[in-house]
Amino acid sequence: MAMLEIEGVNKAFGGLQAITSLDLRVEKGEIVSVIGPNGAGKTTLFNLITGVYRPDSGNIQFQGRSIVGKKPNQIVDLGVARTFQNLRLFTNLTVLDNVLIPQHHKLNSTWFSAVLKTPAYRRKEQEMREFALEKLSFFGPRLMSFRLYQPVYVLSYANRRRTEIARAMATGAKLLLLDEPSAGMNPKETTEITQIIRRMRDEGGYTILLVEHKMNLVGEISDRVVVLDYGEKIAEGAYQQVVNDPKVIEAYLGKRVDDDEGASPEEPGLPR
Amino acid sequence: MAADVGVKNKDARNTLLGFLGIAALVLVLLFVQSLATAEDPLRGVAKFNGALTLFAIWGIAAVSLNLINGTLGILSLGHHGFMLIGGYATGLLILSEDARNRILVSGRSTMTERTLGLSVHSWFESLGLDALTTDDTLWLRYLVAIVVGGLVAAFAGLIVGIPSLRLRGDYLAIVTFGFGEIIRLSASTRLFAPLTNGALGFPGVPQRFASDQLLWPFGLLALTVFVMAKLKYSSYGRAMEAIREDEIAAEAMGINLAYHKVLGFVIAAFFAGVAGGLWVSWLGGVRLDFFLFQLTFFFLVAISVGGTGSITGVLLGTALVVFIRQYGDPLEQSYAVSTWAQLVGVVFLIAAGAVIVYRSARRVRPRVHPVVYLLGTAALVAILLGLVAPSFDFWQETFRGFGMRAIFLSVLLIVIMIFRPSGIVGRSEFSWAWVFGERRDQPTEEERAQDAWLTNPELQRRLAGDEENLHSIDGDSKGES
Amino acid sequence: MSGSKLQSAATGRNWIPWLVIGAILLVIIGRILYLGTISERFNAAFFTRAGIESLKLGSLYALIALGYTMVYGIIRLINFAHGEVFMVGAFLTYFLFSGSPYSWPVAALYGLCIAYGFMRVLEFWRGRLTDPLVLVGGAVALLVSTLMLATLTVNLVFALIFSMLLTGVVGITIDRVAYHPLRTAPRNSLLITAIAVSFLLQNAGLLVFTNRQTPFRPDTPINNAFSFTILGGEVRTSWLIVAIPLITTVLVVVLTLFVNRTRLGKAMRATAQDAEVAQMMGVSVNRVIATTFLLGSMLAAAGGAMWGLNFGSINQPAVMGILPGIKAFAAAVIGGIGSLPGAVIGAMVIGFSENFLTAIFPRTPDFRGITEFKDTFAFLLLIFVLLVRPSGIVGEDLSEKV
Amino acid sequence: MSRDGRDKLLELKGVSAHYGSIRALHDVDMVIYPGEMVCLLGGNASGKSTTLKTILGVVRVSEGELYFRGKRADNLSTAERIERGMAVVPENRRIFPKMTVRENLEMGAYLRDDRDAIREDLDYVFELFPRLAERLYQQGGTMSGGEQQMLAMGRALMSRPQLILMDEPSMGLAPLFVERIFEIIKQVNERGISVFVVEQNANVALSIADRGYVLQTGEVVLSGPAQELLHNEAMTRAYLGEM
Repeated sequence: MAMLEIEGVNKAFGGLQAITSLDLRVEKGEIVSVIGPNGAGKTTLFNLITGVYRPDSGNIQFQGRSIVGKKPNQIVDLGVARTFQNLRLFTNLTVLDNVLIPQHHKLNSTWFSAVLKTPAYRRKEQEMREFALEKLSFFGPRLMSFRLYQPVYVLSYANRRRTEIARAMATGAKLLLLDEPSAGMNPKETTEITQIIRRMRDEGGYTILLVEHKMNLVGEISDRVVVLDYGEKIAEGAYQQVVNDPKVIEAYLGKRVDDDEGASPEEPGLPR
Repeated sequence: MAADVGVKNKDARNTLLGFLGIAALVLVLLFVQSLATAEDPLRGVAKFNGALTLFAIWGIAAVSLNLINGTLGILSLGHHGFMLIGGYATGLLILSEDARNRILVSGRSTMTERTLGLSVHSWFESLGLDALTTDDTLWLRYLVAIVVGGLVAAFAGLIVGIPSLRLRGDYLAIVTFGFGEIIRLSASTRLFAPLTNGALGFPGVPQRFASDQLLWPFGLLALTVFVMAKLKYSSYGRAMEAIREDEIAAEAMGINLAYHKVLGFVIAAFFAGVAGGLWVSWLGGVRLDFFLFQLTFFFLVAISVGGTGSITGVLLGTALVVFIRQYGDPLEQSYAVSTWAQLVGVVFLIAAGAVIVYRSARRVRPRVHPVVYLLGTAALVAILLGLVAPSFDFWQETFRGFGMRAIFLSVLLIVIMIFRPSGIVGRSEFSWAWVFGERRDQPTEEERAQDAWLTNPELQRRLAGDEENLHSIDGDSKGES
Repeated sequence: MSGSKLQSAATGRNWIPWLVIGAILLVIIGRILYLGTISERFNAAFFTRAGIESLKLGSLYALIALGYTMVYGIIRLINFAHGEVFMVGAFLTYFLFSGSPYSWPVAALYGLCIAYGFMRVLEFWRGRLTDPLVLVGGAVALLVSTLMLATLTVNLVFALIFSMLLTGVVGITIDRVAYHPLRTAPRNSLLITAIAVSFLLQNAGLLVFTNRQTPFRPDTPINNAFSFTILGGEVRTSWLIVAIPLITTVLVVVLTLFVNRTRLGKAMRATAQDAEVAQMMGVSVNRVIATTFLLGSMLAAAGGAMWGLNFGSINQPAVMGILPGIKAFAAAVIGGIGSLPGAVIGAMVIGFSENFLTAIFPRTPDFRGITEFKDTFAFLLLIFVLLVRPSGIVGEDLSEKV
Repeated sequence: MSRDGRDKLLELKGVSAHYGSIRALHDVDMVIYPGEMVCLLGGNASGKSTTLKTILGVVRVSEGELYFRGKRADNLSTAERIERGMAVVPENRRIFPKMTVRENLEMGAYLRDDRDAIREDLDYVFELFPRLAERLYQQGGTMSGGEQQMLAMGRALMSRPQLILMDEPSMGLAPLFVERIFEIIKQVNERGISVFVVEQNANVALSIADRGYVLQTGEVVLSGPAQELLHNEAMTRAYLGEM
């Protein structure tokens, strides 16, 4: 049973076909990257999986159960969590609060016992806190200690990205959808986040579906790469194989119009 | 371990300081009260007590509205409707049997309405509250009345909260406003007259619980603040704040939007109903024009001026609003036109001065905007003309400042919205730790060193390694061209 | 992107609203037929009269609703204070034709305020407040307005025109002072400010116009009786029944022409559709917004004056604007906010539901009628429309947004 | 290829721009000479659109200087820049969907008063895009993507600009149509109007442009004559975000 199984999903906005009969399987413990030029439908794909949009046709299964038509919060309950491309943190709340909030759906106390602070609630709150710290500790000491109590708006861009990933982990999800986890990070931070994503899989046991533009990150950690263009899957496979696919290069660079080059375009000669 | 003890000690200290602070506040208030008594034995003390009671009652309403507006981030404008429902319910339940009969089975109503009235009446009777009429037992009846009032209002809150699942922002604000007005307009119709006695309402709600003693209002205020504060700092409060910050992200983090929004409405409406019960008791009766939209406006001012989302801020804002309502009446009396002109002039001059100071502090150029010149000159002219007032007859005419208090509050709200949208206190609560400068969001020396190491640019460059790559490409292209 | 998308969006809606509307229409038709059988009183003349009275009321709401819809179209703000602008228009008209109760100094104080507002308006077209033309304009405005407030009595038509202009200035001033600094603020802040402005104007009205119900009966033939017969029944009304819808039609046509034909009107439409690109074409968005407030407030003033004519009096300033304002807002939403024809259609819906329904469900010995509830109809309709079809009757897709 | 002797039409000197606290452009130097066609390339989110918005004055220059026709322009409003001869074809076309083709074109000439000259320009636009003349009274929103692109270009031409800024004219269009659009861009350029194209479709853009700049994370990493860039290996790498 695959972790995530997408079969023949279509989605159109008005006349614009955003996703065209897409098939995608993600096995447990895999890191799969989705790449493609702007407007290829990557973020739409995430929105479809997390229930923000409902597919026009096709089926999306998570651990063998269809999640089509479920609300985003129900899908989180089942175990799928995401980050957002343009950071949707709770900006005026502290880092700790941001990582506590995703655990709220697992709370089984009523609001009344939360107000009265019953022992059961206190215990739960303590557990939530420990869980939050555990997830934040994936990023080393950066977000621990005093940063826990800082509101998100004072954090650096990279720290916000980290908080958002920790927040997604704190939902208790098994499948994480990371939308450009390294956007706005410098090379060093990118290297670090690459290692962290791998550790999330190895130590945390997460399955990861990833949208990314930085190719070296994709190349380093992906088990499989899926290339989208105009909502269609144009290639799938190992990184090296996909990146040297002429179709992929064309999708990124555009069609060659001057034919002096001959039929075979120059090999970009990608390292690694 | 040591740190734990430290935290416990600090907690104990803060609790102690909290009690001391409240005690000091009570002492100050008692002192002011004695001053008020000395100055004008009857009016002074009554007015002062009135201000305190009003603060407590409006405080309950404003703090509860703050749950929707501040914590949940939904602009709700129907709070006066919830207060109305709570007020009418409490009023009906506390009314003596005779007084109730006069309303419920009014001779002018039709057969169907009488039937409705009678059935409601028998329902009231079955509550057995009529037995509690002596001075010793009336408090119990009042308590039941207030709780029932709150519950009925909470039910209304449930109904009003449901549209919040589909609507957002300003549309939702209008719908809550619409609900508030529907409640108010319906209460005046003949259909509900058997319950409400039309727009006239009914007198005879005992005043002793709100007007004559401070225990009830302040007790209930303390309860409200307790519940709201505990709620705010619980997991539920965090979830609601998450909805305020970003609804889409909150839902993507597994929060059930519908449940939490409606929950917020229900809890807030309950306390609004309680405030309504106290309000009719303070006024000694129930009437439709006790529940105008301006009530909600006052709470809105209290919340926005004090600090949206901050309970202490809202209480501060309420104190300000109540102060202006109770002690702002000099603004509404008759003065000579010259006095008004001078008053306006002085306000303009102060404003102009403040603008100049602000602009020079911020180094905004030009420091004096032409508008300021114009207004300042006009103000000076007005003041000078006012000084020579006796020479002109028309300067002596009197002019009454109707509505000046409300004008003052609205201008204050506009100014706050423009210059400090989060209110005077802002989002955060008052806390002793903050007073003592113990800020957990500031690093200790050790942490600062660690942080510096982590963000060390030297280190970063060494780790990144392939930094030169970028330059070489740049260099290459330059070489080619 | 294509035409088919627009059509499918318009027709592919759910059927519940249509069912409800159909049911309501059926009830109304059934009721009319039923009434015809029970009493002589309910003849064609009765229904004609109810119909044209509703039309009249609807055109009053339309004038106010246009202001809401234009402002919402441009800056996405529910201008809560618009009902109060309407009140100001009514009172200004009244004082212009009936003679002012003000003495010179009070008139001068008000004149100062008006002149300042006028200068802020001129500032838009001249760029600087200290521009000589603006200063001269301010001085002239001060003189004229003081003179007018203290002495002048003019005939109704001029009173209407003057008050429309003055109210327009009030509208622009509100925008400049209260809304302009908040252009980039969160929408809730803007809405709270609008509520504060509304409250400010209510109480300023109290201060300026005195707190009482004011008779509004100018000496014009427009109030004279007018009657005609239809299917043997005589309908007796006044000439207002002709005048009010007529004036409304003229104003709406002029507004539509302005918006569709003039350069500034086109800039308004462009700004409503895509403010950023309009700016990239060289449109001064602030000027467009000011124009919007000017036009909306002028129409509201006309509505206020005619409101007074229609009811023979105007309510206390603190309450006059609230109900008509909020009903007109409901009308704008019902029609499809942002759309000019939508506002007119929505206003007619409100006018008919308020007047026609209460007329055909009159008080009878066993039934109290629904007159008492007529003020809640607008709210109920508003809530219904918002929940079922937030884009309104005309809808986003088909309407021409302004 | 040297143009040093000529006046510069547009010059960016060390320009930086910020969105809030996030820096979107970093120390960008760029020059456009009269009559030239320059393209700005770069991968996703590299700051291309921001550059364009900064030139147009929608985003403020936070550091550095911007010169247009020899005069300092970074303090001018958008309207003033347009009056001096800039025009824009925005990303995703963004025509006014509820206005007719004619009205859309008239909006392009919003700041102009000279009726006769406007009519001439209208004729020129119809000559370039006969399709628009056929659909003069159709609503903009009901046209196909390609037609909208034509309309957006026609709208920009209506202000009789010296410099047209284009943001991704090829986005969302069929390949055949992309070629058509670029042919027309070349025609426009041949009339002496400078064109500044922001593009993802590097090969098409470079094949007709005179010079190109490559942007990555807000910085210019490559620049040079178009033909050289077209064959530069480093560009391909930069483009795929391989850094």
